[in-house]
Amino acid sequence: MKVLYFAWVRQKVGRGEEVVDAPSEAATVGALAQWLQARGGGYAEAFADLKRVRAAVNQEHVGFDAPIKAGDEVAFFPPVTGG
Amino acid sequence: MKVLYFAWVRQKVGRGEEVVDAPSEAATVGALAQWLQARGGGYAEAFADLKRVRAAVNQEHVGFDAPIKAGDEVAFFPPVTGG
Amino acid sequence: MTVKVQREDFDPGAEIARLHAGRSDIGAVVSFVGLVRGESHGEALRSMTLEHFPGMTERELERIADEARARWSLQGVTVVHRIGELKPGERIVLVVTAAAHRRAAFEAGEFLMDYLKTRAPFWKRELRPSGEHWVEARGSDDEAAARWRRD
Amino acid sequence: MTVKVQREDFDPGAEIARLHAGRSDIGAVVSFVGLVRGESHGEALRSMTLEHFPGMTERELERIADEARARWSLQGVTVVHRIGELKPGERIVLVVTAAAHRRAAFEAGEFLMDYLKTRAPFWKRELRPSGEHWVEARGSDDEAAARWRRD
Repeated sequence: MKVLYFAWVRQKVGRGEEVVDAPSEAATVGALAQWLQARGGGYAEAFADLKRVRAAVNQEHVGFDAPIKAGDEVAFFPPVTGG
Repeated sequence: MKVLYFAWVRQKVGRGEEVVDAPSEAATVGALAQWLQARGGGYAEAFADLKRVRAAVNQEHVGFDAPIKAGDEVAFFPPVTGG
Repeated sequence: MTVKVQREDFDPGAEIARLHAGRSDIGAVVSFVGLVRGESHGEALRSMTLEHFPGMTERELERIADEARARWSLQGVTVVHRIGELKPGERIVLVVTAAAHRRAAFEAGEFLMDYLKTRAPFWKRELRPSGEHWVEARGSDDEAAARWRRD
Repeated sequence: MTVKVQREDFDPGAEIARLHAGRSDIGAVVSFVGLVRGESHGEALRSMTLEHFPGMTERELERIADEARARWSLQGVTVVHRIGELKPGERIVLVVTAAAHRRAAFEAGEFLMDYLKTRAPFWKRELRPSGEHWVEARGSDDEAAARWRRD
């Protein structure tokens, strides 16, 4: 599964994208975020407060209860601030 | 007293401006309009329906009950349609 | 604040840039351009002629712009209105508002247009195949202006 | 409909003209230009860097523009958003809407900006004397977008 990070989530994690081999229990966006958080280090920092993180699956905004499956592209980022 | 006419009021009256010697009873915009209307011809046409006519005194929008005095500049015109 | 009544065309991009050039306190510039449409009452429009009340027009536009500046925190207001004969597709009117934040710029721009449509002494005459016709004031413009009335 | 995400500056006047040039069915063109302000949190801003999510950004802007076209009768929509490093006073974003009548053009323009601010995946990082700071999302932007929500 491909995971993308943007803005300060990217900075804390220390990379912009990676391919992860998440366990099958990580079947939602929220479960994946918790699994990443448990990796510790920058991941623990980036996902310390999930209320501050937003997500997209395959380039569509989703909530943390959204299901994910192998082959999906999941992105984590702060609330957007363009315009 | 100087009187100005615009748009179809001007076309019906047949002139854009004139100096009139209105009687002292014509002490409001509405009374002046009725006095002009009584002149007949194009004036009668222009002021036939006073609900369709608007007025300004000294370049300020006013109602027909506005008082006028010697030296004022009174303008009559249809509702505005710019923009 | 700039108010102009003129026969010549205007340049929206230049007027937008003029309001914020060299400044860094402006976050939002909203512009409105009004154009002559090519159809009216089911007929092709040949041309539109704008008549105005010289002197009062400028004063009224300045009053309208002052009113907008009293209601919103604006860093610039430009109003340009053309007079004379215009063809379909030509620009008629430009309103530009500059503010720190977008809501003020949008609201003030819409307010200026609503007030201009009901208070500024301009009159439009259309030339169509059936003849010359003075444009009638629209009730919807009065309603639009009434939205901004404060009790 | 035109959606562009680019490093280069854009020309608001050219984009406004492009929407109505050669047409006579458009009566109103509204544009919004967003600019970098020179102060933030009481400090002078040195620069602002815009990061985005390539691919999703364009798709999201197109979805937002489609939503505007579904709600209002529009004859044209242009959205241009810059990325990269910008200095105070520089243009960030342009939204242009064209319609037969002014109300649709104004409302759609304001809707597009409110939705863009809360849905389009852009993030701003400010460089100020105290260091680098990611801009925090503002509750007022969520409220502005919520105004347009339909039940």
